[in-house]
Amino acid sequence: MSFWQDPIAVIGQLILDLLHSLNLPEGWIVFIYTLISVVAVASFGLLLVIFLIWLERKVAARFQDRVGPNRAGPFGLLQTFADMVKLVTKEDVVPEKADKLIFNLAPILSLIAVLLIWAVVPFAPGWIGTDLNVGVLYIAAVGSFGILSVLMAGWSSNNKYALLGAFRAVAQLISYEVPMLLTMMIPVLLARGMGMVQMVTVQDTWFIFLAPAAGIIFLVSSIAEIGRTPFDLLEAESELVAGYHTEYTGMKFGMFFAAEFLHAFTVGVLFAILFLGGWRGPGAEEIPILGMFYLMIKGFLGYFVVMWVRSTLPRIRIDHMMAFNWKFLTPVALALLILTALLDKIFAGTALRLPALLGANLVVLALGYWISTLMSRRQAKERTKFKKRPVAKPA
Amino acid sequence: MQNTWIFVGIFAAIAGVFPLLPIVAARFLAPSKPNTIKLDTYECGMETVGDTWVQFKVQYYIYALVFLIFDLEVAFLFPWAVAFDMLPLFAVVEGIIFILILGGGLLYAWRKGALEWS
Amino acid sequence: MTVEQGIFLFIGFVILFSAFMMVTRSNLIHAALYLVLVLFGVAVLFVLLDAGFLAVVQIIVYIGAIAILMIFAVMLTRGNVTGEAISMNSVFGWGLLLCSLFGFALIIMLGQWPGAAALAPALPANWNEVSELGVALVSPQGYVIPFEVASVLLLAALIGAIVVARPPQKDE
Amino acid sequence: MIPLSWYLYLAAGLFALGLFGAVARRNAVAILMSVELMLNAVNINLVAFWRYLAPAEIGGQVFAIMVFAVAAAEVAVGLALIISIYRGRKTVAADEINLMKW
Repeated sequence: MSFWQDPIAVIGQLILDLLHSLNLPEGWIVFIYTLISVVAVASFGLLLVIFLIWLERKVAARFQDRVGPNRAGPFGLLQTFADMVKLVTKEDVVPEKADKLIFNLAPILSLIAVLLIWAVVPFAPGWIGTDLNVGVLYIAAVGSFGILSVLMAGWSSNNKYALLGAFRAVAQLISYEVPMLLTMMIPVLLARGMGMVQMVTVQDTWFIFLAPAAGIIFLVSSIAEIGRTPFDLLEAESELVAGYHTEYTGMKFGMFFAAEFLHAFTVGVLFAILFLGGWRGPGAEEIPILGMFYLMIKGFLGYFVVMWVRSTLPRIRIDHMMAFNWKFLTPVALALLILTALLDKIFAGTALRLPALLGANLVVLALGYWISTLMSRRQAKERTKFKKRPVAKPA
Repeated sequence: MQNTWIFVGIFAAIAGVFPLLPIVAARFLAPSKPNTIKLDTYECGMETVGDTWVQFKVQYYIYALVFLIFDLEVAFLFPWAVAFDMLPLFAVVEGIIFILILGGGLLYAWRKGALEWS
Repeated sequence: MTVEQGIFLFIGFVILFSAFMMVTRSNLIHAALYLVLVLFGVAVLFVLLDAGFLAVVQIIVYIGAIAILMIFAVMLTRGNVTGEAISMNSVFGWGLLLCSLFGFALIIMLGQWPGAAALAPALPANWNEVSELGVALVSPQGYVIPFEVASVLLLAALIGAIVVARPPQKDE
Repeated sequence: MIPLSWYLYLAAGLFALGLFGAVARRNAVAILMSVELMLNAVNINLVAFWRYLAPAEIGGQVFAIMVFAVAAAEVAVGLALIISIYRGRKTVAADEINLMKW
């Protein structure tokens, strides 16, 4: 195996040989080796953020017919570094009435919650932090720390806007977690396993073909989970100042910011793993670095969709958002789960599995679309019913 | 199996250290000139009136409640989904009955109007 | 002392300390956050006990949902959140006596039980707890009745809690 | 290797602390939190017994999951009751809710 085909395996072997030559006890070797790989994965995630912020600004600029950052470095690539330097040298204000410990812990926790997801992301064959047998649920579990960090930030600020923003944010996050968890279960059901490696290796046909409706619902509820437009009610400036991180300044605000960007890309990567076959692609088994390339391409595809939606749609109202989740996404996700389970059991191992599942998904999608148009038409009708309002009298 | 979790433990520790570094760096690099007005609660220049605990609706609790129940459902159903190949058809149907019973709960909440953001 | 024992002792200390703080803090939000620490510690114990699935479910259900629910409830009953003047009731001395007696009795009884020194046997080869659990939950030889009853229990809890928690509606 | 007794001692301590909280706290929400502590102590015991005494049977883990379900139901209804009482009586102190005391 040459270096250019599988650099991680070559370097890993090199480090292991080096450690063995030092005659350390076995436990220490495992510990140091794990530590090095952890640092590698975590710093990959953090370095990615710097690139992502630049990318998002560039793409958003193109959507709005602007150029975006273009002064610092070639194509403005160094812009994010400049921003980082600025954030580090900004004064860090901790409000007097804040609960200091919780106030300082919250931004760290929010970044931990996102970073921890990368521990189970399979980058390429053999390139994975750790292949937990509960991988998919682990991702959901880590996400609940993110929710907790929002609540901690909002409460400890001791500010009305922050607290109100935090509560709205948590209501939104937990609501949209329901369809997300339900649609995460569908790939698990199709793969017969929760391990992330297994998830990728069984996808001879990408799950997006077996469960397109589930994929769409997953993406939509994930966009709500990261709080991007059109679901950015957590920081609706016109209503809540800046939501739960109103009181945060400098690098602590930067943590929330970085966590959001990394989360957005992580969602793209998770979508790629669960529905687009992860690192699968021509030649990826033999040359792992190609697999990494494919995964990143697919992840950026998902991320691009997130950015596209962000720059296209306006923010929706909070009651509409909740109704959309509980009265549309969740029932549809439940129906999909039931249909997938039944059809997959009946047609397991036969050639009809793909057409049956695909057909069922498309029917559910069509039905869902039809029902949603009916609902919106009914709402429009109710809106047009004229209600007599008191007319303002001149004083 | 524990060995697969060691990585997660170390990862959590490192993931805690990484965001700490820039915050600590900021402590040394950033200026610090606190004054009373700066440290006061941010409220568009106005002084805060009353308690911070304002305007809480039971609705928040209701959403969390429905979420809790569906969380439990997911916890019960994930093993069922993983063991899918080993289950006969009637066992799959049992799982579906489980989903339907809780779907009834969602329907009840819906009909009762408990899902409205009022 | 092995690494495993070290982790256990550390986590055990964290659990008991946070539990003590949770029981004694008068600020309920602090109490809830200490509760989160306890729950997290218990999840780590589950990992030490080779029950990774339970550990993950513990975090999803307890920290992700129940702790959030607790904090919401604290906020909704905002009567005395920040500084309850008295966090204990008038007979807490009796409670302390009772509970310390109870705890000591448990510990003494445990000390006399010979089976307590057991070490963990090896797990069966090719052990996959999640699929074992899945089979056990829905097979008639296993726990299918509790499984379905659990769903009815959750349904009842959902309906009951909605009815109780909502304020009386005008149109009913 | 950790002997079984360590887990049992820890669970006993946690249970006693939870019991103390449930008996002595004034705030009803805090009482429910203490009940959670006790349920968690029970769960530690269930899983520890499964791991040390009967690892071939999954029963212990199934029981633990059932405890999760019961805990969730208890918290959901309990907190709903507390919220409802608070709405009517503007207090959540357990010793002031004495409607049925004689």
